[in-house]
Amino acid sequence: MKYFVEMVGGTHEVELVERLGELIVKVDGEPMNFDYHEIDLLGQVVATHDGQSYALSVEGGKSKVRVTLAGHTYAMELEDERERAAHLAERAARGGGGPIKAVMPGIVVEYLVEVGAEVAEGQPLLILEAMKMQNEISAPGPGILAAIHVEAGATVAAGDKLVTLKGLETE
Amino acid sequence: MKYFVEMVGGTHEVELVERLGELIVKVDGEPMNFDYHEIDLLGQVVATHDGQSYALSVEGGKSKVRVTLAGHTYAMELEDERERAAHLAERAARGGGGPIKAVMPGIVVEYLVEVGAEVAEGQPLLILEAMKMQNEISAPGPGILAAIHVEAGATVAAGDKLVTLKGLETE
Amino acid sequence: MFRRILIANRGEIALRVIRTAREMGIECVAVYSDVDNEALHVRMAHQAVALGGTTPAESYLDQAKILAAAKATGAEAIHPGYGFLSENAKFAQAVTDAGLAWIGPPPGAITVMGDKIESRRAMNKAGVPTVPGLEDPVDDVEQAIRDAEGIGYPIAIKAAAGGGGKGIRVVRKPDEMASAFRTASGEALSSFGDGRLYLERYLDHPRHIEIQVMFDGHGNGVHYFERECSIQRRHQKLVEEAPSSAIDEATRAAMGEVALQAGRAVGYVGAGTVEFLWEDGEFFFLEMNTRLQVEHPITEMITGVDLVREQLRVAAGEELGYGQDSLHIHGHSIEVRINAEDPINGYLPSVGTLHNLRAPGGPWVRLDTGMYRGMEVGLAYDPMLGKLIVWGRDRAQAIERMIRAIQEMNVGGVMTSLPAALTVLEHERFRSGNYDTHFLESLTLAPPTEYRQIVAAAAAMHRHLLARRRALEPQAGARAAWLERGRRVSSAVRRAADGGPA
Amino acid sequence: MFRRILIANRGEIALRVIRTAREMGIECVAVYSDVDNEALHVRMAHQAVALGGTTPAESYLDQAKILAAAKATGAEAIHPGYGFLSENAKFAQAVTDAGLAWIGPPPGAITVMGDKIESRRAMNKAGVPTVPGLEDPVDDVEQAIRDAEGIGYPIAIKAAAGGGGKGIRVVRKPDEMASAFRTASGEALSSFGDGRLYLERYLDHPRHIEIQVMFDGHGNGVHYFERECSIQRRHQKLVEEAPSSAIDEATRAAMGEVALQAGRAVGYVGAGTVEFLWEDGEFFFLEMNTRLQVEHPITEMITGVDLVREQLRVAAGEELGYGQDSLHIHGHSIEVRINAEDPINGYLPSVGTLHNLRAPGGPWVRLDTGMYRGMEVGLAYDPMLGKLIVWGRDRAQAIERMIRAIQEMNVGGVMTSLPAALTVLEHERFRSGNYDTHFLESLTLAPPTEYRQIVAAAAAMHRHLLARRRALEPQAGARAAWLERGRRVSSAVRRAADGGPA
Repeated sequence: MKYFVEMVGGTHEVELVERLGELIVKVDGEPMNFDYHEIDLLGQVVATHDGQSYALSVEGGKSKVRVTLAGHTYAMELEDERERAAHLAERAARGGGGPIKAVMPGIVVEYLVEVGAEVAEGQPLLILEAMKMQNEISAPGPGILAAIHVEAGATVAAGDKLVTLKGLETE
Repeated sequence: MKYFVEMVGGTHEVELVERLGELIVKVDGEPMNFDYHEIDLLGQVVATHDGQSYALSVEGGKSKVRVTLAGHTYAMELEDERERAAHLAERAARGGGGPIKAVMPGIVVEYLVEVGAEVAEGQPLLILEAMKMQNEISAPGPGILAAIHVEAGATVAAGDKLVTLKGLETE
Repeated sequence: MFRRILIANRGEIALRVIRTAREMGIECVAVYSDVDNEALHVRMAHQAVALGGTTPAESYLDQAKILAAAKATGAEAIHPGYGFLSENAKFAQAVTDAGLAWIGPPPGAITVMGDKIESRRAMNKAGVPTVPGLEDPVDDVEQAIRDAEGIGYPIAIKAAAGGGGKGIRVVRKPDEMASAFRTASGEALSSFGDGRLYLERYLDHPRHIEIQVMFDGHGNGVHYFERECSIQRRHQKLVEEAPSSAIDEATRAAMGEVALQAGRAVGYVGAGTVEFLWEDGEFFFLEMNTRLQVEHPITEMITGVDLVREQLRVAAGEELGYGQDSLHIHGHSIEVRINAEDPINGYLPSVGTLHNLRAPGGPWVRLDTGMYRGMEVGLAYDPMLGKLIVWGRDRAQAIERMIRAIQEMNVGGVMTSLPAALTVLEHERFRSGNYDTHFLESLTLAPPTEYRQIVAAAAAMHRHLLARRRALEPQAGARAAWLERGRRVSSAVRRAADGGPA
Repeated sequence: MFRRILIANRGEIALRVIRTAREMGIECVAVYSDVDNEALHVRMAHQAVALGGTTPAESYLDQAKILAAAKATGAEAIHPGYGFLSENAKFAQAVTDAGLAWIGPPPGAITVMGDKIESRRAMNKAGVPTVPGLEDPVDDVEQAIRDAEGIGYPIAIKAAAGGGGKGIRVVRKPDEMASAFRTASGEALSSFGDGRLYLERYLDHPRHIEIQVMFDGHGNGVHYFERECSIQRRHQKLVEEAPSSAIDEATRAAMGEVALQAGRAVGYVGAGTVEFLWEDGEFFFLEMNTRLQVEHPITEMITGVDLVREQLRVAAGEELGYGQDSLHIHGHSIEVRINAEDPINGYLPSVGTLHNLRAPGGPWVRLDTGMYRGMEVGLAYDPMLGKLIVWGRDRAQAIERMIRAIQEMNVGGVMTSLPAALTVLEHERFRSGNYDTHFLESLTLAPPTEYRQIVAAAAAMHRHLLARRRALEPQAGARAAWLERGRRVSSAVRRAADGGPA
């Protein structure tokens, strides 16, 4: 099975092949001498690689995994080949735009742009209050504000769609 | 359901009656205002009784339960009414004697008494080495050594029968 | 001494107070909101009173409920912790009026120090140096732009009722004033219910250095030296250390004396912190926090004094019983705050259920936290989950020890600020001791690249083993069904998941 | 300084060394037996080498395997911890012969101090006071009875090769000699492979007070004051404290000087402990432990000195760099050993799988342990699972803090010595400071009776909820089957039970 592991700074390809009951691990095409041993099924793991020992803390499910190693946490998104193909197709279909989701739970204080308006990359679209701080949510790229999904004053959960941006047809 | 809870110093009767979805707790015949709330299903519990709050650590299975409260551990044995009746019958059948079991794992170093010999209460029967200490195992009451179950030099686990003592017919 | 006290707070600070009180043989009454019914402060108190509700306003901020709980349980005093009602003069007064002891300063001192403008006035009068700025709030943007000319840019816009750095905006040029004024005013109104703002000179590379003070009710006061809290972002502190590497013995003594002067000017009793901005050898009064502070443990580690014990003793009417001469700095201490936030992702708040917790241990490592397996981290309360504290013979040893302790630790279920603290501690600039309050915001945060392939392989293995376990379980639907049924039968019966978060 | 060291030990002491080494930037190589493949010392080291085997003889005592591991990993030095090979002069010599540094004293010092009779001779020669007794081993019971007359009863029978109190028997009357001699001889032979015994005067109400010393390789030595370890049973220490409440400043200085004298007499280098018996103002040399000791943390807490760091510095050839004058006692520290044993049941060893672990926290609490969820506690290794250490400004505060810390803690899966320690700490006699080495054995241990009904109710509720959960689970047989199948598929796939031990 091949997985695409995305983290800040880039994506790695990890291939796991079971051969004679042993798992062969390849990362970015190179075989890796890697042993992964779960201690308690609650997230404590000891891994070894090239004779070095690593105490890992591993949390998450199928597609989102967090690994903490020596105090640093790597937040990763995993896709297998089928998922990756599906996601790529979806992104292509959306063009430059798409929904903008709340990355944290909070309250939409106000919108700074109206539906139909053209916005520049980085332009503040709305103010989301979370943890008693007001945060401006900006356009990830240029486009037209196609829809507002949540009323001002409403509470949103992380992952809720806030607005939809329509990409400028630059192609 | 009624449980007999045995611990060092005596036995308590705990009765749990479900009434309208609520559990009524009686201890030693008296109703007890007792709330028991499991935090994580891994043994952390908060209990309240008469307005006092108690952080409990609870471990064990059906018949052996250990509860730690403010640094002290209470090791308890639980029986329901059916189990109690069965155990009482078994004890009665055995008379004053019965098997003597290893309370800790170790090695039987030597026997100090031969089969058939009459022994007094407190008389050393054998030496069991555990944790690099030699421990004399003594007769819990007067009787006749009816059987030796383990050869000298053998390793035993906790709970293994070592010898069987036949009670003196004092009735 | 009190026989029983009520702690009107939650989380690590409630636990902190309970720990010392238990050591002193004082019974503790905890209060809790509905979401905190399993919290550690509830479990470790002798009694716990449900306040009901989930929001702070319905629970930890409800003065009537808290006073009623104190009466019902026979508590003789109330410790407010920090945050919530700790700097609420009206509540302090209500506690006293109810015949209970208030473990904090007199209401009058809270009132004066709680208002930026009033406190500036009082300090100027007492001869305590303050940052150049206005004593009166500004009415609108236009006035702000006019007044700023007289003070000189950069300008800090501050909420009159603010605290802990909340509601502060910096303006470097007149044309930034309008936008900053608007957001600051909005935040001040929504956070404190008071939109008044005032202006002051913004120091460009200041260090935040604060003095811990303690006064008894008999006219005695001491200070326990300084804490350096310059590692902060949006005025939220992340890493604190004591002593500061910026100041010498003479400055330390001078700042300590000024801090005592500040306290005396308002008739202070109890524990308090006088915050200063320090720049190029000069220091200015910033504000006084009229409560125990989050970062008090580093002072405890270098002085050996249990500050909560001193609070309780003073509130019970005891004399301090020692003078400044008996206090000495012993070694060096560092604290790191464990916030539920994602530093790599702009410090966005992070929510989830805590699991896979691993506490660091060994020599001179202290963990003050209310975290437990199964705890829900939401948005209702402060994102600070706890604090990691170390002591070392010198600053270098304390830094290395904290790095080691962070590397041993894990908090599963949420992202935390620990990686950001680790990056600070490993940075040459922090190690040199030459840093200011802008340092943290200037840092680029990213996990080390050398382990990318290892963690990627681990993530893939995790998914692989998870999929295999799931395949081996009984049909998922059936499993979910009996779990669901289990939940309905008894709310006490919770599930500890086999491999996922629990 | 070393770039990489190997730690030839396991459990909390391996972790203790790793922690300091990490703080010093030294890489650590762990070694482990088959049963320890998940142990914390394996996880926290930079490299881990499997020794194979399950018994100590096959693993941590196998000198050839350990030396091979050091060579293979490029380790420059070996730290033996305590126990295992730490006091094995031949191994120390073999390490040095292999061109590696031995983090411990020279083999000659180990040899002399490791033999009760030889060490007595050396100490008498050096003018160090010893307990009245014989310098030569006794051949048989008859000789023992004859010689005892000259020394005076009570008499202690000791194994010549013993240590840590193992193999010691006390005889109060001549007619007890035969039985005691036989069991002591048997134990000595089976434990140390050396059945030689010698006799010495047994002090009736002695206190066990020991001095921590450290010598560098340049002729400098200091002592870090005393530890009081009189709370012991069968010569196994349970509660230790520093400083001792029995001795004054002058005695402290005199004992320290004698301890340094003892070390100098054998050309000591590194960390060591000189144990004394103290009775009514007199003190006698008991033995010298030529290694780091279990209870070293309390000395660290009152002096601020990291003793492992000093060991590593001295072994790397560094000078101590400070003298006796720079060392001071700061406050009071107490340690409690967490042994897997059942104190109420005659301290029988307790075995099981650790779970439901709850660590204490907050101010001045230190936990040194190798415990982790899922760890198997068997009989192959020492029953000590870890140590709880506190510091307080004075003895009374340290006692209250330790009580509080023990009350916060839980170790599930085995019975531990913690309740016994708690009983000691709460006892008037211990609190008065006036106790001796017999105190612990004189104690009657039982949990408080006032909570009997509460824990009985809790036990019944536990069983009730357990039964209900089981009834709701899919048919037990089916569940067991897929779990079994899961185990066969991958050894890495372990089960965390839903409610039982895991």
